[in-house]
Amino acid sequence: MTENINNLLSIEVAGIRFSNPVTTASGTCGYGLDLKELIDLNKLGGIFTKGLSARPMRGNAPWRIVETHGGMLNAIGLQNIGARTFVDEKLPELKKYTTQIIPNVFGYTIDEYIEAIEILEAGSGIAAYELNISCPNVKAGGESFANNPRQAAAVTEAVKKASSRPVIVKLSPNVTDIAEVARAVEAAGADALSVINTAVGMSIDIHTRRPRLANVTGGLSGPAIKPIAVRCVFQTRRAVSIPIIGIGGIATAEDALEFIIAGASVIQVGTANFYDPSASMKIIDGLADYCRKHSLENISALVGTVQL
Amino acid sequence: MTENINNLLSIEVAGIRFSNPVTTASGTCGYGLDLKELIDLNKLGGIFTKGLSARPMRGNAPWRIVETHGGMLNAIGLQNIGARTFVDEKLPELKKYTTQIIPNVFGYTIDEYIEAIEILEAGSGIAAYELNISCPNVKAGGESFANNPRQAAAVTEAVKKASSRPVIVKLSPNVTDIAEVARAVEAAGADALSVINTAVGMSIDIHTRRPRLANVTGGLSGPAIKPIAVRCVFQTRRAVSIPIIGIGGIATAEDALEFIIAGASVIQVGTANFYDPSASMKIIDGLADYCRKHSLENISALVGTVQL
Amino acid sequence: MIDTIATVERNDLTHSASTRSYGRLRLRLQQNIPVLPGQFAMLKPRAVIEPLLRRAMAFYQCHRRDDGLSVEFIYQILGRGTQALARLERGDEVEFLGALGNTYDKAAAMGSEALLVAGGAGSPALFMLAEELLQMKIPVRLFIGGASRHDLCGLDDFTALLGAGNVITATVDGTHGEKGFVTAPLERHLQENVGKPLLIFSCGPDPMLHRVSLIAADYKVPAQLSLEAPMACGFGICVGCAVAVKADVAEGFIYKKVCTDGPVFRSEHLHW
Amino acid sequence: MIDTIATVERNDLTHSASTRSYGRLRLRLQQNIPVLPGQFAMLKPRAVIEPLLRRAMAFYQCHRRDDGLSVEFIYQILGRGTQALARLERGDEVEFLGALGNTYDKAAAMGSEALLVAGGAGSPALFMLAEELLQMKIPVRLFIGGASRHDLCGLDDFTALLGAGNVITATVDGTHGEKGFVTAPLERHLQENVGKPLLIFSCGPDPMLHRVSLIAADYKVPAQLSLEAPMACGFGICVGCAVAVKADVAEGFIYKKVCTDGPVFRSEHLHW
Ligand SMILES: Cc1cc2nc3c(=O)[nH]c(=O)nc-3n(C[C@H](O)[C@H](O)[C@H](O)COP(=O)(O)OP(=O)(O)OC[C@H]3O[C@@H](n4cnc5c(N)ncnc54)[C@H](O)[C@@H]3O)c2cc1C
Ligand SMILES: Cc1cc2nc3c(=O)[nH]c(=O)nc-3n(C[C@H](O)[C@H](O)[C@H](O)COP(=O)(O)OP(=O)(O)OC[C@H]3O[C@@H](n4cnc5c(N)ncnc54)[C@H](O)[C@@H]3O)c2cc1C
Ligand SMILES: Cc1cc2nc3c(=O)[nH]c(=O)nc-3n(C[C@H](O)[C@H](O)[C@H](O)COP(=O)(O)O)c2cc1C
Ligand SMILES: Cc1cc2nc3c(=O)[nH]c(=O)nc-3n(C[C@H](O)[C@H](O)[C@H](O)COP(=O)(O)O)c2cc1C
Ligand code: FES
Ligand code: FES
Repeated sequence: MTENINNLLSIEVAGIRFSNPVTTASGTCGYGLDLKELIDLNKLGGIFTKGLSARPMRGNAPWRIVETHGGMLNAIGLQNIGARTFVDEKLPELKKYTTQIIPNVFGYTIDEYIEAIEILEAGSGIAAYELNISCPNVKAGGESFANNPRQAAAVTEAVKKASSRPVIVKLSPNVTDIAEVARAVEAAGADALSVINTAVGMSIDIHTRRPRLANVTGGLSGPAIKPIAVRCVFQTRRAVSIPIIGIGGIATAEDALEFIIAGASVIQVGTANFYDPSASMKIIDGLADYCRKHSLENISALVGTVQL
Repeated sequence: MTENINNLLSIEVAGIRFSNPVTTASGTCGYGLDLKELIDLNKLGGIFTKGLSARPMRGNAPWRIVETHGGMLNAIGLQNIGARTFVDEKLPELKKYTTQIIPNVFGYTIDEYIEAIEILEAGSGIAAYELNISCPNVKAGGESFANNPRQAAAVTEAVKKASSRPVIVKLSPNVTDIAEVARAVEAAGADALSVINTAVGMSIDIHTRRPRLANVTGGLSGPAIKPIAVRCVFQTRRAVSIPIIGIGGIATAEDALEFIIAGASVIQVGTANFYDPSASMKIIDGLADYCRKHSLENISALVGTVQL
Repeated sequence: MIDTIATVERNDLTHSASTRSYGRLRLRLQQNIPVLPGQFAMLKPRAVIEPLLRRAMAFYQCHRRDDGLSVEFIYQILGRGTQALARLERGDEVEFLGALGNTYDKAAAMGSEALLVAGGAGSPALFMLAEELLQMKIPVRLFIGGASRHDLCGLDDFTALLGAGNVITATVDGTHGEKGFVTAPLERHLQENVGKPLLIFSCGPDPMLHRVSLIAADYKVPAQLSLEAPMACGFGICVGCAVAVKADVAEGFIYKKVCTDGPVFRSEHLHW
Repeated sequence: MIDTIATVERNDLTHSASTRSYGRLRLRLQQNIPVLPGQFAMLKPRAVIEPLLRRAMAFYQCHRRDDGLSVEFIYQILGRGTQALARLERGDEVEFLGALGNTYDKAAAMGSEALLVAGGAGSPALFMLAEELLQMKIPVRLFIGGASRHDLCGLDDFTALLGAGNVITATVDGTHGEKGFVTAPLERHLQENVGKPLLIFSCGPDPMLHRVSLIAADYKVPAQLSLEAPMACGFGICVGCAVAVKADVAEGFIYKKVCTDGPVFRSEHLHW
């Protein structure tokens, strides 16, 4: 059965062989291990870790999350244990699993990205890196790399030089023209794109008249943003030729199929892990059922097949 | 009682005196009259009509709408009866009501905007114009005016010259920096800003593998986009000094208050009119209750009072 | 048209793992509003936050009472909206907007035999029409089809009303009546009655309605079709429910609203 | 920790227009999982699409059965999540994730009098603790407060367990016990028992917990506080439930997770 599922769902992206297209999104599965009691990590296609920086980060003051209709706002502030501790303490156990491990990496300057990558290069059992150039929670004292094609290309190029592994660049929906950013990043050497990160949002407590998030604004995620994410995947698919990893409100196999048909080769489950920890497992089974029902030999035959 | 409500809620924006800050959003109340069987139009602060062009438009092929989690996508294609027919057939009955009538106007070229405005100038009983420079449904063969500060300013300036009435410019959330567009439009002479129009989204039927909307992409509206809209109002409030009209997922008085505290002087109820036609009436009563509870002499004291 | 809160009198489900499931919902209204055949209401359980939009449901039957009105609907349990309807229990509250839309032109059937053509969840929209046509002494024959016998909504009520002899059934799986589409027996009937005055009233899935319109045209029989479209509001303000209708313009058609200009349209007016 | 579907055995509501409303929910689990005092579960009615996130609820009582486990919760009906819980009926299914979080350090109470300080919907988190402290022969005194007598959650059960003499109540409106905050009688008790070995266990709204921590510090009495925080996951993966805890770093504190490092923290460790 699992054998069978692998034949149907196994897919290669940027030289990485995923047993299936279902992975967990950065920041929604910790460092991967926190989910091991609830799901079979070996059944998962891959794990994108919580964002890692060269040095540990404390994160934002509470409140960090607010639920909204169909989603949630978060302003965690990229709290993380740092790349070094990840390599020393988490990676050894993580790599015992057959799933693909992809650290999500960020920095406030290109040098900080390089620093983090260099630390991670020392670790083994890492399939690739995902660059968070778009996390809207970070008060970087300026626009994020993701909002400016030139900056996005610059960080991509620098990281590619420093990395022996494939580099996946994660795009932001908070831009006028995501296709332009995608093309710039592809030209800079990105091996794949993750689409999308959260949309910038805000919530105010009408009784205290204060923002519900200590950080004032936060990132909107969950089913509410799915139509925006599907549109971004569709637009990006038509703009570049490198593979796309689809993200945004995916909670069911139907959701995942929508992204794959729109142009995603792999998908990430994010917010759904919080309210339905086994969502990723159900999605894997659902994708296999769809392949059988439509007698597809492999899910890759479905990627980007949207009919206009 | 109504007397009392007016004292609490009456507010002036761009020289227009609204009996209360609650209005209905363009495209979600037809030409205003369709709601008269269900709500008291005289109790409404104002009505923003379906988008009007110089000449009638047929609109997009079906399907034009798709429900999503917490919202809906629409690609109506701006079907409308044309400015002339509006003035001749709708305005005479509309202006019998005490509510403020604000036609929403659009075009594919600056000249088309001017044409429509000139036709409307002939009509009486119009309080102001709202320019839809951001409707994401229109295949204008290029980026919409709203996505480019220079273009947004150009159409604003041209319409101001042609108009004897206040001009409200409606901004799009589909931009990297909404504050930049807001400043450009203010500099061009806009009397107020409407924030926000819909976010561009897409939905695919996984069985037919076709986009659910004949237009492929459409505009996302409803509670799902509320956090994005509140953020846009907050950012715009800090960027300009002209008044802001808040829009995006407002369905309850609590929602409306969130926008007012974020910086909106007036709010528009859109998608909620579809699934709760009396939402605007409930919101008016809810705002009055809030003013009494917090002993505010007038709602205007609440505008932009968010505490950071 | 009123926007009110109705109370559930009963909600009977015909669940089945293998076949499609249906629910029959009876609501109690305080107001005794007029309801015409072919009209519909927008419904949503009051406690439900999601999905947001109400669902359009054709009136199946109306029972007038001194102190109000009982209205019945038959719904196919498909997605989130009808799944929410399926969870309703006696006493629950339902947001009700209605009665919406136009009605059939019954007068046009005077002196003809009325042929009602129903497909799947479309048959409820024809029951009150059948009742009123009979009251007008107009002979009524029902052609009702579905995937299987479980999908012949309201078959028992129709049979009781019209008599078994006037109810022709067809199912794709052959579990009831003739095997295949209901348009087959319809076409045979038209062949056998060429020249006789006939009028078609039909409601069902788009492909069936299209087929009916083609057959009606072939045999020069007028047809009134009750259409469906995705609806956000149901009363004319969203312009989402467009249907192409022939018009004397360059393109040859304009878009009308299924909710207010319809749901009933004359077959010959539609631009397929 | 298990993620399973529990069945509603009963859900009793104490509704009232004037005061706050509460629900008492009993769920049946097939698995006989361990549950420690202070631990919580993440709950959501299975049929509910919106709100998305499960709600954290402290275990109030556990009843072991040969073929499973019955667990009880008391919830204040506040927003959309608890309103959805309030609609649950016997036999309905509930998404259940638990048992989550750490527990109180009961051993630390050996040889001391245990002072339980409960506020509003915080009291349920202290009931199983009271039971186990008594089993350990540790004297237990409960200080329970709320806005009105309706807000003294589980008062009857606590009184039956501890005896009326060991239950001190305080209400803001004076409808039960002393008028005012429960921290007043607590402080008097500490004054009257200076020098005696005491240990505080407390759960309630943040302002109350802060006040308790200050009083505890003044009288040099150790305190264990069960905290709340907005939670998306409840099991450590979202890092949304941060609480500042003193640490030997430049800023003097780091953020810990209420869901996995807590919900119980030692008062002296918290960085208010
Ligand atoms: C005037 C009118 C009268 C109607 N009367 C009845 C009735 O008497 N009984 C009944 O069961 N239904 C009736 N419907 C259909 C009903 O309103 C819903 O559209 C249908 O029940 C699907 O809703 P859902 O929530 O179950 O599914 P959704 O979750 O809304 O959708 C489930 C699937 O069905 C598709 N779908 C949704 N709406 C339509 C549509 N209008 N046409 C084709 N596909 C669609 C969606 O794309 C999706 O794939 C009527 C519709 C109209 C416009
Ligand atoms: C470990 C833990 C144990 C808990 N145990 C219980 C319990 O036994 N009984 C009980 O009734 N509740 C308990 N809660 C609180 C519960 O989880 C919900 O947060 C609360 O019921 C509000 O949910 P809601 O859906 O009713 O309101 P929502 O719709 O989520 O929110 C309603 C209002 O309450 C505010 N709010 C939401 N969550 C919190 C919070 N954590 N702190 C302060 N304000 C908040 C929101 O900002 C909003 O203004 C516990 C929470 C935690 C973290
Ligand atoms: C609580 C939380 C924390 C997140 N942290 C990160 C992060 O550290 N790095 C990153 O690139 N994306 C982060 N994201 C974004 C997600 O990876 C994902 O792109 C986004 O949530 C949209 O997917 P979803 O709707 O399925 O959650 C975070 C999202 C959430 C909800
Ligand atoms: C069906 C539909 C049609 C719309 N038509 C217009 C329009 O013609 N002109 C315009 O400026 N905005 C139009 N809008 C956008 C709304 O005015 C509003 O900005 C948007 O829907 C967000 O508000 P809401 O979430 O309350 O609906 C339309 C929205 C919907 C849902
Ligand atoms: S459904 Fe809204 S106009 Fe027809
Ligand atoms: S609630 Fe998610 S980490 Fe604590």
